[in-house]
Amino acid sequence: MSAVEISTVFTVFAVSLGSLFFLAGTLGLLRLPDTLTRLHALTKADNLGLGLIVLGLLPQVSSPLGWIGLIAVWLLALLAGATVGQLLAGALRPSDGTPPDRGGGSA
Amino acid sequence: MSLPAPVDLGLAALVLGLAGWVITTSATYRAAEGFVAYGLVLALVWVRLGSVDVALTEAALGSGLTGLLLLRAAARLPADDPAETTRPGPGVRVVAAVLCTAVAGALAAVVLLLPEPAPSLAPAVAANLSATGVGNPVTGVLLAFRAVDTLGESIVLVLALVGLWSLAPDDAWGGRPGFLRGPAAASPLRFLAQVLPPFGILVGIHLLWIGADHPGGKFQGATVLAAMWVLVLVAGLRQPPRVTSRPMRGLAVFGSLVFVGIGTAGAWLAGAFLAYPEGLAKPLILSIETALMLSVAVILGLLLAGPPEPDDAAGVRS
Amino acid sequence: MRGAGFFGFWLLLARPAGGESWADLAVGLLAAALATWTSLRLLAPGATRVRWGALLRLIARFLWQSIVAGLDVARRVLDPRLPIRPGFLAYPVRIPDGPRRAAFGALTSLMPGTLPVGGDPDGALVYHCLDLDQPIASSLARDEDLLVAAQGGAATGD
Amino acid sequence: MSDATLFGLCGAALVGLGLYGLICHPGALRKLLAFNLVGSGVFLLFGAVARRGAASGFGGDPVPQALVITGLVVAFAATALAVALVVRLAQAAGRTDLDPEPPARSEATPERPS
Repeated sequence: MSAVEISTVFTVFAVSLGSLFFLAGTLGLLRLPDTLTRLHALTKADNLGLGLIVLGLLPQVSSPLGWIGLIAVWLLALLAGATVGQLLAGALRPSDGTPPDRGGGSA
Repeated sequence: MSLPAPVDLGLAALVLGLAGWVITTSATYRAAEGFVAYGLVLALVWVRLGSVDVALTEAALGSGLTGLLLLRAAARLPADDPAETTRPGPGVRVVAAVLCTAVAGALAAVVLLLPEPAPSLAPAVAANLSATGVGNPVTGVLLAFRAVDTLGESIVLVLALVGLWSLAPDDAWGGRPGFLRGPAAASPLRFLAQVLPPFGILVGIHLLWIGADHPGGKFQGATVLAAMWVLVLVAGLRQPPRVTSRPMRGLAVFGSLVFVGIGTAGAWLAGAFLAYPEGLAKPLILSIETALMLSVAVILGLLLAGPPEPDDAAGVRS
Repeated sequence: MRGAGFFGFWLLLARPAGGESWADLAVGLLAAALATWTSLRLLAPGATRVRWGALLRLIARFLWQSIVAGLDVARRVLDPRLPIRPGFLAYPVRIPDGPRRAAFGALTSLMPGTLPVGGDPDGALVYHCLDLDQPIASSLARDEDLLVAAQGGAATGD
Repeated sequence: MSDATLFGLCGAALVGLGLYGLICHPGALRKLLAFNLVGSGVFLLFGAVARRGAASGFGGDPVPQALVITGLVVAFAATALAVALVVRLAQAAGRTDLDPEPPARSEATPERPS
């Protein structure tokens, strides 16, 4: 296999894997019992999913500026995701600090 | 006749569905939330229609800033407002529905009966664009061929601000705008407001700078700048300026003044109001764009910040 | 230092193709200068020296933990029994309130199973956890140690 | 049917929907939301016309596009002014419907001197 083919296979693999994590995050949105736990699924799975997609796209970009650009997109998305996740979580926090006691399947 | 692409059909369905949600949902706050999502989908529609300039404006201004304005207003309305619960009777609603369907039907007929081939000013723009030295046809139209519209618009923004401020009660005059003041912001929001604005400034200036030749321009750039300012205000890192602040007022009218000044100079040097002397068109357009971006950003931010309130308002009202 | 970073970000946006005029460069420098000025006014630089070794270790841990976090969530969600035990945990954070604690919050919101929901009156950070059976506090303590070390100071100093 | 026609029809439907909301919602802020829908429907009609006018290598006729950008900015300014009016109305009267009959409750609401 030539270098081009290897990089293409790598891209397809990493991007598909990344999409799988987005899918897992969405599934978490549907299956998890309350908004706080759903936020976990979204922030974590999307971070890894987007990271993998960016990683997969790196070999397709030839210039170093392009690499840094892709990574900057990931970092800015992380900052946004982390901030919004915390803000939503803070807004949803029960006032007495007790855990929302429902749907906790035993591990 | 070809069928529209599935993605277009999906977008149209989504736009209509979200619009229906904005109209039918019971709580005003949720309707405003729906409006934000609606604006974002509409921006995608504009991309499909080949107008990236409009799409950027719609996403930033139509969805982002308008949505923020309506959400904050919805949150400030009294909770026991009778307007939230009363609805007109079924008779009124049926008549309204029939009437509105008729209007929509008439418009749809107009769309289907538009003349063929479509009249277009695109060839005229293409033929004359090189004279302006600008590569983006929309920027060319906004600042050269239809510059009077844009000048009028920049003045409308100033007038809207004057109108907004004139709504303040007498005891509030001289105070600071109050819409964006609130309880102490959460720590993650403060952090975002400390980290993000420099990047927003770069993006805003970039949008202005490339706007001459690519999609982008002063309105889009100004919206990004205004959004950054509003983020800093909402996070409580800075206070909005008093409405009597002279530097701020000067900045708000600066763009219109530069525009009028260059336009008047054109009447003298190039023979017509708002005409640009040969060869100088592009630098002049860029100067106007830069000055307008500053003023529009300030005005958008101040429009969002609302009318002034008395200095003790935040403490007394609770 | 920050100025160079912002000018770099400008170059990312502008994507120089080789045919730039001086005007392009001048606008970029001006924009970077404005951005730097704003940044310095909004976020005053503390008296910290970045320790590159510790920063690299922090980045490595962050990347690794991101993978762990994503896999962890995916595993739990795909498991038909949905093995979670959500709950709250107060973590007595040593970093003083301010941008650095916010950075710590942002960092840990991406770590496996933790999501900060705010502070409590004793100055601790309250976390919502996906699974209270995990060793959460010790993991947070490691994150905190690394962040403090990367910023070149003791946990209490500023 | 081209994409221009599809989104043109979509714009016509939006005008109808927004008009219905404008008539049927008593709350001033809801009327404002509905009015923004009417506005975006009209802009979409412009967009359809612009798309049909694609020529000379442009994706659309730039003149209607520029008009829409101008329109969006003016619409925002008008909305901001209207929102301030609504908030002021709520402060003064404690309600935001535009019913001309004076409500019984408003006697109890303290009126701010202005």
